[in-house]
Amino acid sequence: MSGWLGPAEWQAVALSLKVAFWATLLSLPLGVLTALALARGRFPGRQVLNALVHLPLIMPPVVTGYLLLLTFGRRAPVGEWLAETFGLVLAFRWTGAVLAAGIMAFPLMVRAIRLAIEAVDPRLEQAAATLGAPRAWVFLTVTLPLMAPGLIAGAVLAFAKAMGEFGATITFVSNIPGETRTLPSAIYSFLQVPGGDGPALRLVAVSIFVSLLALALSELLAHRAAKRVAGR
Amino acid sequence: MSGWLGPAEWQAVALSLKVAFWATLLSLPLGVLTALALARGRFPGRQVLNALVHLPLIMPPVVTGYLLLLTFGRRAPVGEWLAETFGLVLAFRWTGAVLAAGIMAFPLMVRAIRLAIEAVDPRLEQAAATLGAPRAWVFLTVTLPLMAPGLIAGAVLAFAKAMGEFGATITFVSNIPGETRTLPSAIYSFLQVPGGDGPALRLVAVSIFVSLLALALSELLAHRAAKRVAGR
Amino acid sequence: MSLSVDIAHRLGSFDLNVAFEAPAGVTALFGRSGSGKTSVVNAVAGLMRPTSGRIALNGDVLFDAKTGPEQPPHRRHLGYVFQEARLFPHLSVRKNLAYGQRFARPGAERPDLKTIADLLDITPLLDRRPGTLSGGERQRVAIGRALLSAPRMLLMDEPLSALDAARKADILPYLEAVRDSAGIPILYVSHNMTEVARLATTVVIMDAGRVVKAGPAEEVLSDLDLVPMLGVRDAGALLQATVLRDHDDGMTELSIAGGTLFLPDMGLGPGSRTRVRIMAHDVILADHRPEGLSALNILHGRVIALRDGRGPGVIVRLDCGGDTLLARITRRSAQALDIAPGREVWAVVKSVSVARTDIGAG
Amino acid sequence: MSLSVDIAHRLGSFDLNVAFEAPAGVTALFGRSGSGKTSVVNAVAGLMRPTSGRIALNGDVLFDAKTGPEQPPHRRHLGYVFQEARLFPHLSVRKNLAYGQRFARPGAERPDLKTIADLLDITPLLDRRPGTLSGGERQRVAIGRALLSAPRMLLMDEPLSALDAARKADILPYLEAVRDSAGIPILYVSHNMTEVARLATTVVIMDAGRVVKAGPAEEVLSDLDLVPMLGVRDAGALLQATVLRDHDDGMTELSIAGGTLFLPDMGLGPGSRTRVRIMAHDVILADHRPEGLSALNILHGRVIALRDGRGPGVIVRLDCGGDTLLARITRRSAQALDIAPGREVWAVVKSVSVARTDIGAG
Amino acid sequence: GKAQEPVTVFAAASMKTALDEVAALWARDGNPPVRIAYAGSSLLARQIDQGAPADLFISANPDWMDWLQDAGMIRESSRRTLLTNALVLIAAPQTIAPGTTDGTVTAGYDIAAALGDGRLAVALVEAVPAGLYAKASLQALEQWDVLQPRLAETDNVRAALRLVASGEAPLGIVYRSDAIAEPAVRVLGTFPADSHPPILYPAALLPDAQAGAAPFLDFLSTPEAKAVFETQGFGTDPHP
Ligand SMILES: Nc1ncnc2c1ncn2[C@@H]1O[C@H](COP(=O)(O)OP(=O)(O)OP(=O)(O)O)[C@@H](O)[C@H]1O
Ligand SMILES: Nc1ncnc2c1ncn2[C@@H]1O[C@H](COP(=O)(O)OP(=O)(O)OP(=O)(O)O)[C@@H](O)[C@H]1O
Ligand SMILES: [Mg+2]
Ligand SMILES: [Mg+2]
Repeated sequence: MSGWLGPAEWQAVALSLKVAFWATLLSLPLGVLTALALARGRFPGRQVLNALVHLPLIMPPVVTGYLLLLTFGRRAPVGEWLAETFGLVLAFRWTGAVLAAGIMAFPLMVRAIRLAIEAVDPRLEQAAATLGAPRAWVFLTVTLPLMAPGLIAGAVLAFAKAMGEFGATITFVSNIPGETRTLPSAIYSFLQVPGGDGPALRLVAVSIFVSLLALALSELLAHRAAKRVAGR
Repeated sequence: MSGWLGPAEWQAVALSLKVAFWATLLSLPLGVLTALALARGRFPGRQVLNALVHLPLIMPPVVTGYLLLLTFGRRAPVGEWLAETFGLVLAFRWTGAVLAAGIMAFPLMVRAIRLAIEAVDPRLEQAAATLGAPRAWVFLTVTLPLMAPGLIAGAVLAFAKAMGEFGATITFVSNIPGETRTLPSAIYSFLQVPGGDGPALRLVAVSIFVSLLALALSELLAHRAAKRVAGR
Repeated sequence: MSLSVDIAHRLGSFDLNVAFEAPAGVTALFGRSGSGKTSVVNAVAGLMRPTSGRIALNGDVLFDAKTGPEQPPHRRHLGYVFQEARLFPHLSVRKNLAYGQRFARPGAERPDLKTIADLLDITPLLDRRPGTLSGGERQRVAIGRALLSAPRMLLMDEPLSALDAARKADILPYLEAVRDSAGIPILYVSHNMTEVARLATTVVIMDAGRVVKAGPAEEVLSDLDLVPMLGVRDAGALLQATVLRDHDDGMTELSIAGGTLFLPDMGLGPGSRTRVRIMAHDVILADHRPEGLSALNILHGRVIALRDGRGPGVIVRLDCGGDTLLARITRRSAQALDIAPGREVWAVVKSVSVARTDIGAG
Repeated sequence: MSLSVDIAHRLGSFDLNVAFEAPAGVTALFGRSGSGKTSVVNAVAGLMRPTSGRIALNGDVLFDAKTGPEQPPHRRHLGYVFQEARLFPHLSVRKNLAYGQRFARPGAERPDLKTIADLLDITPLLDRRPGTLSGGERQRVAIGRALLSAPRMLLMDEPLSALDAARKADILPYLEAVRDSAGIPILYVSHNMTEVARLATTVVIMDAGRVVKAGPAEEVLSDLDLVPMLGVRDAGALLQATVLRDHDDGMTELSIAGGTLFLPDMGLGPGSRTRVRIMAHDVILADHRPEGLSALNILHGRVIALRDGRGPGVIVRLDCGGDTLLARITRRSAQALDIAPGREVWAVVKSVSVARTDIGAG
Repeated sequence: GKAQEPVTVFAAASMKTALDEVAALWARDGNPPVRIAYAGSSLLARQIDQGAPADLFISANPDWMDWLQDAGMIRESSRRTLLTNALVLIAAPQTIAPGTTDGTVTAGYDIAAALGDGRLAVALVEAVPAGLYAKASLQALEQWDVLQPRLAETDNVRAALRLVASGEAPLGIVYRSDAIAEPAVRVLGTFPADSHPPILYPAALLPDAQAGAAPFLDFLSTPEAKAVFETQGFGTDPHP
């Protein structure tokens, strides 16, 4: 199989996996918080937050990427601040690809988690409270486990989206081999030249294979979680 | 405001609305069926169906669009058959844009609906059955209303995605003014040329405005549905 | 009209293995918590598929593990009142009640929604959603919903446990009417012996997934062997009685095998047959016919058997002209009165202690 | 140790407006379905915020509409047994039981999980998930969970309604022990007068969102005005008694104001004070002291009042050496015995009719 | 049945500004309006291969036109080179870089030094025409090896231009036509025409093009149209 894909392609596969993994993992807690705020919060900016979360879904990816560039680029205030304060550079780095993929996947993740939160029976949380559990503990031991199916669904949607994200990523972090040249960028390159269809389709196959593996894993986890939630 | 966008841009806005509307509407019943099969079905091809549904999320949109072209194009067997049997031409028509947008939005829709189905208490469906209701009636009068919040979430995700879909659409139906030049395609065209950023951003604003309107509407509906489902 | 159940099933470590016949009338499933009552009802309703066995209603096979596919729940037309109400949260109370009406079997007698709602005292709730109802209100709506689906049989899993005495007293006569007039058999799960005694024509006692005893209510409930299982408090006898006449002061005179009984007016005409339940602890024994007591009912009988209970009590089984009567007295009294098999005694039964809810038409 | 509740709230068209004091011991909330009992308990637990009023436990203000933020539910440390069990479906029975343990107040006496599980007969279920439990099993786990959180007060909303008599008989003494030893007040919602009479030190009768009557159990339960509300079947009197001695045959001799009573052994030492409940329908009146009866308890008293009931019955209120006793007899008997205020009568009480579950320590 | 439809032109996206203006001229002269679908040349070529309802194809590079020609999907006789372009080195406003001599980027001009620690924005060097040309030029100027690890490749020229305009990349290589239209960037110099394959924009009619398509194609070569193209930075003489 190593002959089937060149080393540059394997590099792209590995990078895409790394990016999708971190994008999913890092956005999960934030996704849960956001979904929680949207599902349960009663603060004035709720609708604005909701709109904001959905923006990456609505806007063309290129625009999202460009906005990221204008915000987190080296010359951009936030980007500069991050670089100076934390030494965190995003533009042209794989970390930036993580950011781009995470942001593009965010609406999908939040929606799934929010649905799951809304399906949690608040009477169980009340019961936990009467037993003396503070809100955070109730959330960790009752709400979170009960919304596990949605959490898993959200994570797998985000992972798949992150594996496939192209527009925002290439716009924000460009296409630097080994650093930001993800699978979709590689596929795009092949598709641009006559005769590149073959290698492109090989990479598509790899991408599908990896994502379906993640999918199958998530189904397994979701099945167990659903059984738990049903109390069996 | 009519001075703010030219007639060609208004045309793109109208077309995108039309495409997103039909894509959402037509894929809803299929989305419900698919979600139902995935959530409740116990047939051998279940995992394959699940994988298939997720494909558009995993594959680069361009690849999806290209596959659509290879399947439903004028030269393609299915495309030819559809054209001859039903007079239905998809490639390079707005109907094809509906198909592309619908397919790209499908995984998001199915996931949301599936989560909602899984949250429906089967004991209520059992209760309906003991009252003499056949399965289809139980589904219509118990399952469907109880999963309304997920249905709405699925629809709004699909609509937003359909409004924003670009890669698969331009690949499958190209970017023909008045026929297949949707808002994202128009935005793309502007973004490809220097000085096009202004008009592009205006179109992005319109796109965001329309989608947020749909979002706000859906929140209202979902709120009501959630209240109903909670029995209040 | 008869349900025949003979099933086996395994739930985790719990083994269900029951066989019984539920003839016309009310069959009470009685047993401690976790003995498998709900599981049996679920199997009858088609919500649980037993591993083996057969369930038939009037010869119509609902399920047979041997001969293939069972009838799906919705074709069985059994009105099931669940242990938890299971109302449809998104529908108003009215729509919940009406849900099964459209599927009523053609030709079935269809009760009227308004009548049932009035009976259950839920008319003011009709436009509310279940989420705002109190526990007892929910349970009443669930009963109404099952009744209105015009079922072939009613399955009731502790339907009245969330209800106060007054509400029970309103609903029980209606269930009796259903049992008697509509000829709809009822499978009735309850922990409440008063309810069981009043309604049940047949009693099935379950323990740990097995049927311990099944048969006509009179027989099962006055079985001394079952006293420990039923609970001493609930020991008693069921007697067949015929109404002789209604008196002006609101009393009804009944004839039983061993004499006459006076009970509060039951609204039955002379000649009607009925059943009365006399709890063992409501019977006082005397060695002579006592006078000057407020108790109107004094029966003459002969001691058949004695059985020691836990504690200082004994249960005395009497024969009163053919009927069986149970009396629960202290061992001290038994010695004082020299109670032994063969002894002739008078049984004092306070007429009012045969309470309204303990009188059931038989 | 005392809970003071004075709240008003509106739920749709339902108006809740109650004020009562729940002193140490068990306060029973008694009322028909929909009278607002669960709403009151929810307010006490902090799950419902009343529009106005004040709730305080031992001077600790849980809620005061005037003075700002109420205590959140988890700070109140009230063990709530819900009308529906509300177990955590994703946790094993063991983890459900243990859930509140870690939040027990420092210094609180913590019951042991094993002890409680054994008491409730749920030890074999510890590793199961709630989804597989029967209705009664669920309810028992819910009781255990609340007990194990070592609460300052117990709120129990019909905790035993899904349980059979035997299970009830196991759990009630434990609740009594909690009441008496741990000094934990209990707010207890029940439709079951037997439970209420046994446990309650204070009774609050509710109707349509209002408190109809509240006070010490003896007083409220023997109030003739409340007979129609409590249900004739449940009328009765609570008497304070002192144990005189335990006899060899398993009987305990008690002294009450009006004489002596013999009851089945209660396992209390001589000198202990206790409460006995005598149901109105368990009392027979006689115009002379009857002889040769199996009933051991015959008290002498004087008629204070008569009240006609629905139907052919009357309730007679007697004064027995200072204690109040209720008797329910037929009008016919009342006439035959010439019952009228001032008349001296003998009250026959079957010792065993003062049943085990009707004896409570007071 | 496409007789009643307007003439449809498939054109490379980078030509939008100029071509829209020319089409407006054409329509103003009383001709039936044409509709122009813009996308990447590779995509348009594939779509034509799949039977897209286009009458005229204008590609941003000859490769895809050759590919279509090999497939027999264009009228060979109608094929012509419409426009040319040049490759320029651009700088962000804040970039401090030495000027080039005569406005030409030569082998002696040290792009790497001018970059500082920044990156050089180019279109995908293995895929997008502008990137392919840039690679060829850099190789010809013998700076490729130094610069290759310092590239910031983008999916199209316009994105490379945007990187420079926003200052994210200090320097970039784009078409002259792009640089001219973006006031935020400064042209440092043009790459020698012989450092890369000629940058040509071929056009051709499709086999079953409508009758109205040929006149429009011809119109694109009129002085009127050429003037528009030239203001946009394109060359109109394919054989200089
Ligand atoms: N949101 C609401 N709108 C209107 N009425 C309501 C609402 N919530 C509760 N109620 C009514 O308030 C009354 C009191 O309810 P609650 O649950 O306190 O009764 P309860 O005494 O506990 O009854 P049960 O014994 O049946 O459990 C009920 O009649 C109920 O219908
Ligand atoms: N999946 C399972 N695994 C193990 N045991 C189970 C399972 N499902 C049910 N049981 C057990 O089967 C027994 C019978 O349950 P069932 O609900 O029929 O009891 P029940 O007689 O209705 O009790 P209750 O009066 O408490 O409602 C219970 O002990 C229960 O724990
Ligand atoms: Mg049960
Ligand atoms: Mg209640």
